[in-house]
Amino acid sequence: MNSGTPLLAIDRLCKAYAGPVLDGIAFDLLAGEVHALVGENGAGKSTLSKIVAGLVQPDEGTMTLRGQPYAPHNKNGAERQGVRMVMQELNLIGNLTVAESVLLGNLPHRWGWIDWRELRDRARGIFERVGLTDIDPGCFVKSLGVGRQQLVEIAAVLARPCDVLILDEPTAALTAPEIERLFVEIAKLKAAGTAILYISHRMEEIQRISDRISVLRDGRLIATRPAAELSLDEIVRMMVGRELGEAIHRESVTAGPVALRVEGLRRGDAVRDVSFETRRGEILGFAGLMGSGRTETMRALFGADRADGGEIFLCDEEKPVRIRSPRDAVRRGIALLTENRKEEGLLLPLPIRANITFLCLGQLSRAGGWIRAATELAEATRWGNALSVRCHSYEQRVDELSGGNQQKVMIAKWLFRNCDVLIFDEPTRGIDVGAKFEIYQLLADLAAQGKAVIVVSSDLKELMALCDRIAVMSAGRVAATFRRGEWTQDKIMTAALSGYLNQ
Amino acid sequence: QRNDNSQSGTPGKPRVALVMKSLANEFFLTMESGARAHQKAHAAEYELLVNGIKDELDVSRQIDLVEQMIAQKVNAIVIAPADSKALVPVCKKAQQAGIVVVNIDNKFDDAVLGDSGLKLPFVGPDNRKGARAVGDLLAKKLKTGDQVAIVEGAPNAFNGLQRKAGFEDAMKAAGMNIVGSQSGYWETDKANPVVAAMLTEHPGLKALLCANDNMALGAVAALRAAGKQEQVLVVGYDGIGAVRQLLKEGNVLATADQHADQLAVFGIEYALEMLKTKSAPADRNTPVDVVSTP
Amino acid sequence: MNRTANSSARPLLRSFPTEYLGLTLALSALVGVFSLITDHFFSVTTFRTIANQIPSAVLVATAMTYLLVIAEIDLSVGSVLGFCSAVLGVAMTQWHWPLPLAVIGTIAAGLLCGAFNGLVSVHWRLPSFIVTLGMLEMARGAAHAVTRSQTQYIGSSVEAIAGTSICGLSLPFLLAMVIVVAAQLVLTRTVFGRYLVAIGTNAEAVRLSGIDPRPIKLAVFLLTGLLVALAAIIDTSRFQSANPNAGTGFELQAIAAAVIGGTSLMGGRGSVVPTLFGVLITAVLNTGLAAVGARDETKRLITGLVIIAAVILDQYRHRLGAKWKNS
Amino acid sequence: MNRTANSSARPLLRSFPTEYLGLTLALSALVGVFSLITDHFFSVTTFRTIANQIPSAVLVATAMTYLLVIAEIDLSVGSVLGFCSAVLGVAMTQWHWPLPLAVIGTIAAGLLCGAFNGLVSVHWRLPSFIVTLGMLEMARGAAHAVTRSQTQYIGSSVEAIAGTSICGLSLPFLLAMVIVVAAQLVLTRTVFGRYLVAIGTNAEAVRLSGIDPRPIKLAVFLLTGLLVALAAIIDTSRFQSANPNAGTGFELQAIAAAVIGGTSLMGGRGSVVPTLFGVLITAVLNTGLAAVGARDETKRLITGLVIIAAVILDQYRHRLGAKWKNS
Ligand SMILES: Nc1ncnc2c1ncn2[C@@H]1O[C@H](COP(=O)(O)OP(=O)(O)OP(=O)(O)O)[C@@H](O)[C@H]1O
Ligand SMILES: Nc1ncnc2c1ncn2[C@@H]1O[C@H](COP(=O)(O)OP(=O)(O)OP(=O)(O)O)[C@@H](O)[C@H]1O
Ligand SMILES: [Mg+2]
Ligand SMILES: [Mg+2]
Repeated sequence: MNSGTPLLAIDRLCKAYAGPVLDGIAFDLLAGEVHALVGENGAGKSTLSKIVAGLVQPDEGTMTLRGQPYAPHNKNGAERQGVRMVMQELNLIGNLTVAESVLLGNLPHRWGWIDWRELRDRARGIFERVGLTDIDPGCFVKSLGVGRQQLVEIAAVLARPCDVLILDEPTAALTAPEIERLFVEIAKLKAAGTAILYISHRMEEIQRISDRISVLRDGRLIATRPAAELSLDEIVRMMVGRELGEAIHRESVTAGPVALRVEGLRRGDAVRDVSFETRRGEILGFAGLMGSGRTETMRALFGADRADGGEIFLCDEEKPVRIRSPRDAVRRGIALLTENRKEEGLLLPLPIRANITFLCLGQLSRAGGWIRAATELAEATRWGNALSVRCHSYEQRVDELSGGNQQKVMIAKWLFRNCDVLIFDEPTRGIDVGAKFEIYQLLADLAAQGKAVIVVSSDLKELMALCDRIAVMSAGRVAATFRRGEWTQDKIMTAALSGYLNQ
Repeated sequence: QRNDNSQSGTPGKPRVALVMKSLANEFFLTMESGARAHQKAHAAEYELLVNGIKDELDVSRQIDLVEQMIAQKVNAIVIAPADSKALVPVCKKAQQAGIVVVNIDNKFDDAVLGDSGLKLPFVGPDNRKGARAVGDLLAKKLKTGDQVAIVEGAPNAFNGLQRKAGFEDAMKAAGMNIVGSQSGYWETDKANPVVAAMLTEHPGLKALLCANDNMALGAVAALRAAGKQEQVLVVGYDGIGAVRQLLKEGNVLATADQHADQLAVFGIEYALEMLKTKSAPADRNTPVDVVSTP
Repeated sequence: MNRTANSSARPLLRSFPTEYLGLTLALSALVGVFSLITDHFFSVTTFRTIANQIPSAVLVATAMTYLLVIAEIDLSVGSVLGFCSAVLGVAMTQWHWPLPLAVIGTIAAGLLCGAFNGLVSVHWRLPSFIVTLGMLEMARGAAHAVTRSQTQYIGSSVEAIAGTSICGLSLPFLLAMVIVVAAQLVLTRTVFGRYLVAIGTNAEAVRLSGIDPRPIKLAVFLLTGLLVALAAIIDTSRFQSANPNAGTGFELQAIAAAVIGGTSLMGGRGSVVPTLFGVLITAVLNTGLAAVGARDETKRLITGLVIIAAVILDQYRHRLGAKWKNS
Repeated sequence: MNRTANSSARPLLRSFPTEYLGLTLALSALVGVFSLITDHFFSVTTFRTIANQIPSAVLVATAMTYLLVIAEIDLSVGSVLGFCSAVLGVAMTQWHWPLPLAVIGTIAAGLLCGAFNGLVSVHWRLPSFIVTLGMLEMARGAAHAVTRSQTQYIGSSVEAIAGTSICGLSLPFLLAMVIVVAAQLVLTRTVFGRYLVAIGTNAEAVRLSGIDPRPIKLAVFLLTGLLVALAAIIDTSRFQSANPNAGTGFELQAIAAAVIGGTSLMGGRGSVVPTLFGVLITAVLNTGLAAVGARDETKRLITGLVIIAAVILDQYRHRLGAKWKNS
């Protein structure tokens, strides 16, 4: 399988922004292999792939594609030579229909007039390849959830032939069935001789599909090895440069009083009738398929969207609380870490400092609202360091951070606010293994402090490792709730599908 | 039955449309009030429809207004054109539609009238003469060779150009030295910085001739700020209420009163006369009086 | 699960009810009110007059809609109209060019201004708001410089353009209607149109799809120059004279018309036919208020209120539309 | 990994070099050019004159900067200024109110307009561009209604405000400077200022953080009303008369000043001291061109070019600033 000359060879590639990001990277991609690229957040994976895809120009170094020098000036240049990439961040166009957005680069047309039937058929064909049979090509992109948007974007890239395919964390917002479909697709491409550069923080995926693994650390290539030779521990050790405490340390579960009880929450089609409760000191997980309504439930509960009906009780109180806006929710001690950090979470052009301290500025200011600059920086540094945000300085703009580090900034911001009920929607989306465990530990500690923690995640393994209970959502309802010990992966998947079967 | 009851000469009261320029200007507002008062006094004789444009720059809107008046089938249009050329074609259209048109305030360009074969009676002041008279009065207070400057109206405004020409006539005749002439766009706050700059640039300036009174107010403010009220004389034009105070206080030397309240009335009377007798009365220059420090 | 199962095809017709109903109602309401208040408003002549007055406003508002869709703006349309008008006037009266040549010259002047706006804002990545604000001053200065601030009376030699009429509707009106329909079709049904919406929604994503937004933006600025030049020609022909102050304040009118028609100032959302309604609403309002002979301050108050009321209505229409779709 | 940990403190002073250098250079260049061309430009009188002319523009531009920072805009500032001026004039001359009462009335009028703009655009989530466009018409109509379109001559009874001077600098100038510095400090160093920047950057993220952006936006509109009213009082006092047409075109000047000073029209970026530079540049340009006695069209051409040149320069300054940081 791994024979012949490399399809793509990279030599002594360097790139620096404020500081060096890539430092003398040299590796190669073979035709028909899946080459995994792993590394901590901010190690330089995305930067490297962007260079290959022509989106970023390297400072030094050369690339050769099929034996020819290769130096694409832009994405088009790369694509013309058969190099395509699925980006880590979503880049869809909300006001277009899904079909238009997917085929934007080459809309079918006659003399400039769009051929609608052709467009719809082609889009259907593309979606069918990745198993997205239930997406209507005519609906607007902005009406889709993040997971679906990501699938649409993957589908758009897979649809066109290429020799080198880069997938930068394609599965971060996907649930198991979609991932399976994607892997089938990858296998097909591999058989056809495509070289695939696969980036992910989910180690089990890496081990399952990759032929070779390259490990990046602080912009340097630590090693490239056949996947079969490496154990998970070894990979992680190379990535992080130290041993990782594998198990999450949790105090023995002594679920406290009820912290939050939701009854009959409804909102449109996405949330039909959701009831659950969560106790202090407990971590409650929310599993479910994509579009099962987990995100919408949390948004309605948080007051981000107006609920159509339902009641919310706090701390055993008799009377339901009225939560009509996020402001009400936060004042009552509920926090929501949104799944879409770019649009709904961060103040991208502002410094890390301002993002972390944003919710607690009152605490950091003198009378009259004058911010104590030194205290602010100290606090931001404290919380940033607690989550080991990787940056040059806390004055750096958040949009210069790697995806995982942006996520950490978001978490830091909410931890600083110190709410009683913490809802995390995909908290580890795009976070590296090392940091993931740090975050798990953090969530466990929060629970131990007597907070109620809700985790929505598409990564079932993660939920099973972390939670005391798992509520499984299906078609806008809680289909089942399992305690630790009661659940198995099969049981959860059955519950997740149940709502769609009898529809 | 609604549309067609007012051909000229039919029994109903004749409807006269007064189309003004710039209702944002005190001068024209006085004109309008005069007309409305006249209509009230002669309510049995005619109906009055007053319309105007935002400011004098909005010529196309005034043309639209005339077209709308034609569509409204008014019997007569009394117009103070915002532009002495651009409104000729549309007025011709009005006349062709059987509407009596009287030109007030700002005279249509003779060449253009000739070119389009249109004959309209004009009732209004001679701005150039008026400005000349104000200038002459100023010249008496100055010495030959003194530096003077003109604050013009909006460029392109016909009456502004006329007033400027009148000022120049007077100053040249008296042998003054015109060191500057810039536009103050008819407004106090636009004229003020222009005057202030001219004052510093020409420290020896002895007089400012402003093409309207609002700009004179701006000029006076600039003089006050520069502490040159004693040195520099100011004259204005229009005779608005505000400037009468300044005349009393001696901050403005003179202004011209064009009897705005009478202007439109004359025009309306002409129109009514024409409707009755089908004759075309001759042009008539209305008086312009110089008002000066009592 | 598919809440929005509408096909994207034929958005021109498909969306008629929700898209145009509110505007039609608003327009009818205005016409109704004025017909009741005044005697002579509701007549063929009135509507013909309006039809003959709006073409230039329609063309400029169409261009503005395109610009707003790509999240740009042009504050210089009024000044450029004045400049183009000045060029046409001077070419005919002073340089004694024949009409076709003068028209070509005028269009060239419009394209030039459009190219300047487009090139500067695209190349230096400057907000077009400020670039065209500069152009607003410059083009007006140029108009005055070319005409030496004097209105150019051209006479009947340009009358042919606006004077020709078919069934009582002037050539410019018919031209404007054709352009509106074409612009709407291009926006909704062609590749170019879809690129415009895409650029207005997320220019970075468009760039990442391998499409360079810059030439497309430039094209829209050029188109604006062209349409503004046409508007200038129409108005000059209608007035038989060229006034260097022509078009003052046009920019805000055009923006208001587009926004009343539901075009977003943030880009990515807008269409041309509703903009036409926006122009009609303003025109009917102006004509009606003139027919009533309202005092100037009343006119302004009402105009302001109608602008705000129209966009509030538009909001409710959107929410209503969303509800209908969901149920 | 945190290699450096710059303190964020004192952004007012820290950023001086890159932030203000370009603007200072541009300003000096303008002053230099005019000093060379004309005889009397470079004199204390000129600068004192400019200093006494700009306060109202500075106040309005400061308000506009705040609005642009939160990604809103106010096109009605000029009209509201005219309205406030009218209220002051009529209160003094017709209703014979004492000065303090009239001033309070004027401020109330300003706040009222600000409240209208703020409430309508915040409550119905309408773009402030269009709401304030409506207000532009309405406030001007109101100004004419109040004064019956007549300039109100007030005389020396209002002189006290603008006439008082300390070391040759008028009270309004000193007030304006205090307000600029205060506004800059509030923007950069207070919680309120931080919220403004955050709202301009990503209002949705702010809302989801549990901070309601609406009262904050409303506060900025009210502040704008207040500052515009102050500007009206200052100008009225300076001219000793109230003209209902006062402030025409102020909105674009204020926006231009803010943008020349590097404030973004997209929200989230802007500061007040550079806006002051923007106002100064425009004022020096106007005074200089008037001193030269340039023809009107030349003035417009140059003004347009300078606006565009200033923002292009600002672009380069940013890129340069970014480079310096990195090296
Ligand atoms: N435009 C930029 N300006 C400045 N620094 C940047 C820029 N883009 C990336 N960086 C820096 O480069 C480093 C590597 O980023 P990159 O996105 O390649 O990381 P990554 O390995 O993909 O991380 P993740 O797993 O979190 O996606 C980060 O420290 C980031 O701060
Ligand atoms: N078939 C579908 N077509 C279009 N949109 C859908 C579909 N299914 C779900 N959605 C969208 O998904 C959202 C509801 O899912 P929500 O985002 O709450 O799910 P989730 O379980 O959090 O999944 P995700 O992994 O996508 O975040 C709604 O906003 C809805 O618009
Ligand atoms: Mg990455
Ligand atoms: Mg979700």
